[in-house]
Amino acid sequence: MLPAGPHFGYHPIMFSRATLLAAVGFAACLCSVALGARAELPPEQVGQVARLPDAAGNHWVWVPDRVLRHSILLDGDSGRMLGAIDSGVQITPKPPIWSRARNEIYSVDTIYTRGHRGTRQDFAVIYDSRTLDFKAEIEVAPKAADTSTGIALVGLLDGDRFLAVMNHSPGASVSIVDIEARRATAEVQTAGCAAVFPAGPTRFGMLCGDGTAMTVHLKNTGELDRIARSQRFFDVVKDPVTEKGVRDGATWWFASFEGLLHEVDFSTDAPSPKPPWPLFTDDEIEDGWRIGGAQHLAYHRGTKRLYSIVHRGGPGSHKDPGTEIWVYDISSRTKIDTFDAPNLIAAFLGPQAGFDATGTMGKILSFVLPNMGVHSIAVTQDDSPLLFVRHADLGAVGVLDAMTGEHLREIGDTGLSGALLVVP
Amino acid sequence: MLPAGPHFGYHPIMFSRATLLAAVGFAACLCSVALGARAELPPEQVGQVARLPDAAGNHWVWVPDRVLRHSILLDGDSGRMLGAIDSGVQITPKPPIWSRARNEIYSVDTIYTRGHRGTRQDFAVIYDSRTLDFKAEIEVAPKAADTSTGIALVGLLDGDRFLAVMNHSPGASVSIVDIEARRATAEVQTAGCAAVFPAGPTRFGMLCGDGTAMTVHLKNTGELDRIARSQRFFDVVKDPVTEKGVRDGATWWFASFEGLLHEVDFSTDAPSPKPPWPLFTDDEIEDGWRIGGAQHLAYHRGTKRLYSIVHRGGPGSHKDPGTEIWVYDISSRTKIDTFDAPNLIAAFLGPQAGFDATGTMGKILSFVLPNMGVHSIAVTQDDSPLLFVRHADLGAVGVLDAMTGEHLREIGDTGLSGALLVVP
Amino acid sequence: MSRLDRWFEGMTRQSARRLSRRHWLSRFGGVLVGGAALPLLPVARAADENMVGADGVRGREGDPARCEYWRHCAIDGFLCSCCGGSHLACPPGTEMSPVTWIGTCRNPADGKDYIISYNDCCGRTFCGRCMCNRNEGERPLYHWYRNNDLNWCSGTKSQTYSCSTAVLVKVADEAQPEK
Amino acid sequence: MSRLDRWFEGMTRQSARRLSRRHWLSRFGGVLVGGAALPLLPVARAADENMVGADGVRGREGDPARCEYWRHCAIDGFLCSCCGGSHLACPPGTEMSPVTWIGTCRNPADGKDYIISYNDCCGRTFCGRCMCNRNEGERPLYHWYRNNDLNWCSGTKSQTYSCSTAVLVKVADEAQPEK
Repeated sequence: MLPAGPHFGYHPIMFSRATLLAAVGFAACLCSVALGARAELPPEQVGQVARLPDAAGNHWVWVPDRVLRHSILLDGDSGRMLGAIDSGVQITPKPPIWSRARNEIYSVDTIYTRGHRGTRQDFAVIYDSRTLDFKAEIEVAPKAADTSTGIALVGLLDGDRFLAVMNHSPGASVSIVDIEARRATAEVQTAGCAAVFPAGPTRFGMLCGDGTAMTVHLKNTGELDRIARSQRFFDVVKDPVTEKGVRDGATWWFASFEGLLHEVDFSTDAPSPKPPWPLFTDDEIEDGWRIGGAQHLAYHRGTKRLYSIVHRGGPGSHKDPGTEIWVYDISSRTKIDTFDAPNLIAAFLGPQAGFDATGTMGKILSFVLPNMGVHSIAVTQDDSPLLFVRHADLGAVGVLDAMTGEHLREIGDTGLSGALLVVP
Repeated sequence: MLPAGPHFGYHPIMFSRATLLAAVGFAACLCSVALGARAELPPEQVGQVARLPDAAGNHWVWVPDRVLRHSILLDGDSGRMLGAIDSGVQITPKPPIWSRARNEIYSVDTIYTRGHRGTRQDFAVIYDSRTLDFKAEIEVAPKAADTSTGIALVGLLDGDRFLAVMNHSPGASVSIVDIEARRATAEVQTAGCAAVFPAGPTRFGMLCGDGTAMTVHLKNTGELDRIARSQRFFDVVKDPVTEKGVRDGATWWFASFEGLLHEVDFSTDAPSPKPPWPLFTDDEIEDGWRIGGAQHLAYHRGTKRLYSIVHRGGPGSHKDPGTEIWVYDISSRTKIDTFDAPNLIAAFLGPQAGFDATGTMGKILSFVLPNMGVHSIAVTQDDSPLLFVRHADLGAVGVLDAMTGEHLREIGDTGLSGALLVVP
Repeated sequence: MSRLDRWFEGMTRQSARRLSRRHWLSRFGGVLVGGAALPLLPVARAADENMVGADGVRGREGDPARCEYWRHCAIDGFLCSCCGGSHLACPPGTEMSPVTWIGTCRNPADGKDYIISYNDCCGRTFCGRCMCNRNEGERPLYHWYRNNDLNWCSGTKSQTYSCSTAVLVKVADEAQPEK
Repeated sequence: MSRLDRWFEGMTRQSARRLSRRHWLSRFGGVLVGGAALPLLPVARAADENMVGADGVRGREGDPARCEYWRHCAIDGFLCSCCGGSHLACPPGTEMSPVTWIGTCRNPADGKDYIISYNDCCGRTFCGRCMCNRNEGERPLYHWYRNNDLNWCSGTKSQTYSCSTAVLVKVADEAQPEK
């Protein structure tokens, strides 16, 4: 691969607006000179390949796509696509995981030796995070779980050494991969429990079908140390918690179908659940407000803000998208704000129908067409955080100011289908 | 695989309307009895898999999809999908080829050993045409040509023994595969020529960049016998012929950008082109009528009818879809009919937007939304032929009476993107 | 507002309601399943003409090729009835998964609750037609046999997912326990 | 007819015209390239504000992330400018094909005709953004170097197609010979 050339303006390294403006200015003056001189445009170099900055941006987000079978990386500030990581053959790509410590990206892929035929093989694939070039692959047990959301199936434990991969074949287990040693170190039997919730360098949590949580403790070698169960803290039949949790250190929060927020501390030997508190008042429940969506919760550590997609519906509507995002202060356990989800239809139709989604036609459509709401949200962790929103069936991503809820922009033409949004 | 059970109505073997009606009647009476007796519905058998009839139907058509990476098989009479053949990783799937003699289906696939990564391998894959099960694979040179149409890249020669596969790497050649012996027998160098036009058991034609045509003659072993060139008969720069030809025996017809129909006889040693005749009158040319689309020609052997998608446009519009299909009698070289292409927007939007495309909303949309036309057509070869039409970007297929042009039905929900329509 | 406005808005409103119930890949699926193709089929006509369809149920709730089919109360996937199979049989060339998730759905014809097994058909890529997602009594990942997010192509030669069936197992001892 | 009708119809008419010029995969591409994202970019703003963009060309014809960019007169594919690259550089993790097809396009700023080389970027699957197809002087398969249907990922490690660039080779000796 050739290094990126000196070309201005479109070079991913130079995606800051300032630089782009400079670039345009530069181009402009260059040309006026050129025109003045009536000189020909000079021949250009073939073979340039763009690079990413050495450090991941604060406002970047991965957008996995089930049909295109890749995850694209977007810059929430410029609205530009920065690159993509391909996935294998599965219902939903497992989102790429970024290791700042190693400048690597990890993607767990399922492939078949003949494309859609042949022998199944699963790999933890390692890419260079600055060039997005393939670096290495680690074969794992060919039974990585595959779901229509791709949520909580793979977790990189703190320290960026151990990768935990949920298996379903249909028995449940978790494969442990040592990224340093480039090998799988263990397969932990986790009958009755599911999902991976990282909680330290050698531990992760799971949720279980009997209404308990479980902590899997690893040795420093990546082998299983021990497993510890919590007491039963939710009713799987009457009011289950979703596996779409949010994290702060060793603490995870899970919301129940009926709107109770459960806090689970995984810092101790066994998970210790705290008493849940309601996300809805009796009146709000009366009005039919419920949680719902795919990735329906997001959490900003710096401000301890919880974002929750809500809609009005009944039992069985727990996967419906919501047109409102309610904001809670976790410390005071109070609702502090209500954000409106943007209407993404114009941003979705614009690029297809050939009109500028931010122009008149876009405004008309957003007014005429009802807001379909969003299935998923994700928030950046910096001091001026962005809230990304997505409807699983619309190829567009909304960008909000996570502090004010202001609609900053919609990014169109972002693919075909998918529920996840992942901040690197 | 378990054999298909006795279940009525949905069994692909029983896709005739009569049988379906019978089935419904049967179901209905069964139930009234059941209801009368208030009996429970009986447990049902798990593991059934449908089969196709032993012989391919006269009104079936393959619809390849670039994004879903497969070709679906539709029944033009019932509008039902009968099954699918997956493809590999490429821009456009090469359409499956049906061998009635062998009850086999052949698909030339490009795969990578790691999904989107790894080593490229190309295969001629063999499926059983009654079960659609994988039967065998024949490895071919890993350089099969890949285009955005998939037209004329693979040809099964008469007798169903030799498969010719166009290569582009970027040098041009053709791989010959012996289906009987299950092996590749030759790679023919065809510098300057492209596409595969079967013209006999051991011969196929090609079109060349110098305005000539070429015949490749094979030995009975599948090795190259000789190559023979025609004289120059078209101007590649001024008025090239498209490679989207139609066939009757050893004769192929090709239309030029400016609307001349060239007939080439491949039955002799070297191709012998006949003097071309115009598809448009001077007035029609004056009005801007041109050929255009992807698979813009179709031919019905029994009636010697040529179908041609036309539109009004200028130079560079040779890939634009057309809203009219002009019908010609090849023997008398006269235009005998004009068909209107159906407006496929309602059939495309209906399944997505949740309304019945044949109902009021569909009629309204078809009225309100302009007809985007069609890129591709294909005609069945029986005595009551159907004409299938498709717009490359609309997931819907139109079905017309090929004799009258009557719009019989639109089949919706047929995928995402693709230009080909192939009658088995 | 002109009639066209109302038509258009009505269409989109309806569409939005439908869409909001749709799930992954429904971009090229459709809740009123089968779209333009089905009305040509006797079974669909049965629905339109309010005739009695499969299981003795009237209208769309009796049509295995529609999302509203009573057995689909907890399904998530492409309906095999639109893919070359049926609600009981996989399309040619695929293999039915022996393990699966279940739902408890009420048959409006006899008022009884039945256990429905949504066995996936595996070994081909996405059928891509008649996407349908309903979640009555559906449960999160850890409650495996009630979860419809999972790719249930397990115990099959290949785990690629093509479409889903709706096989009747038996009468349920109780109504859908999960709300 | 109400204003909304006219807007709506205008939109769809326009859309149809656009669509009719679109090619494979444009279902999720778009002729006014980049859609909602671009207007936020200085270059796109340049276009909107009719400022001078790349190559000293005003408006959309000067914007390498739009299908109307003057160099795109014979392109067919996803614009790398919308995929993490530019009209001169491939996106990260891909490889530029050394062989390709060419077009002869006129630069409206200097009125000169230039040979444009549409090198494909290879090794990743479809970018899926900013689909653009124009066929000025495009020729059938047998006229290789003028054909934009071909997957030109040749001589690269992998032949999977991701997006296309538009590199200026040199001034053309003559105007587009192919009409």
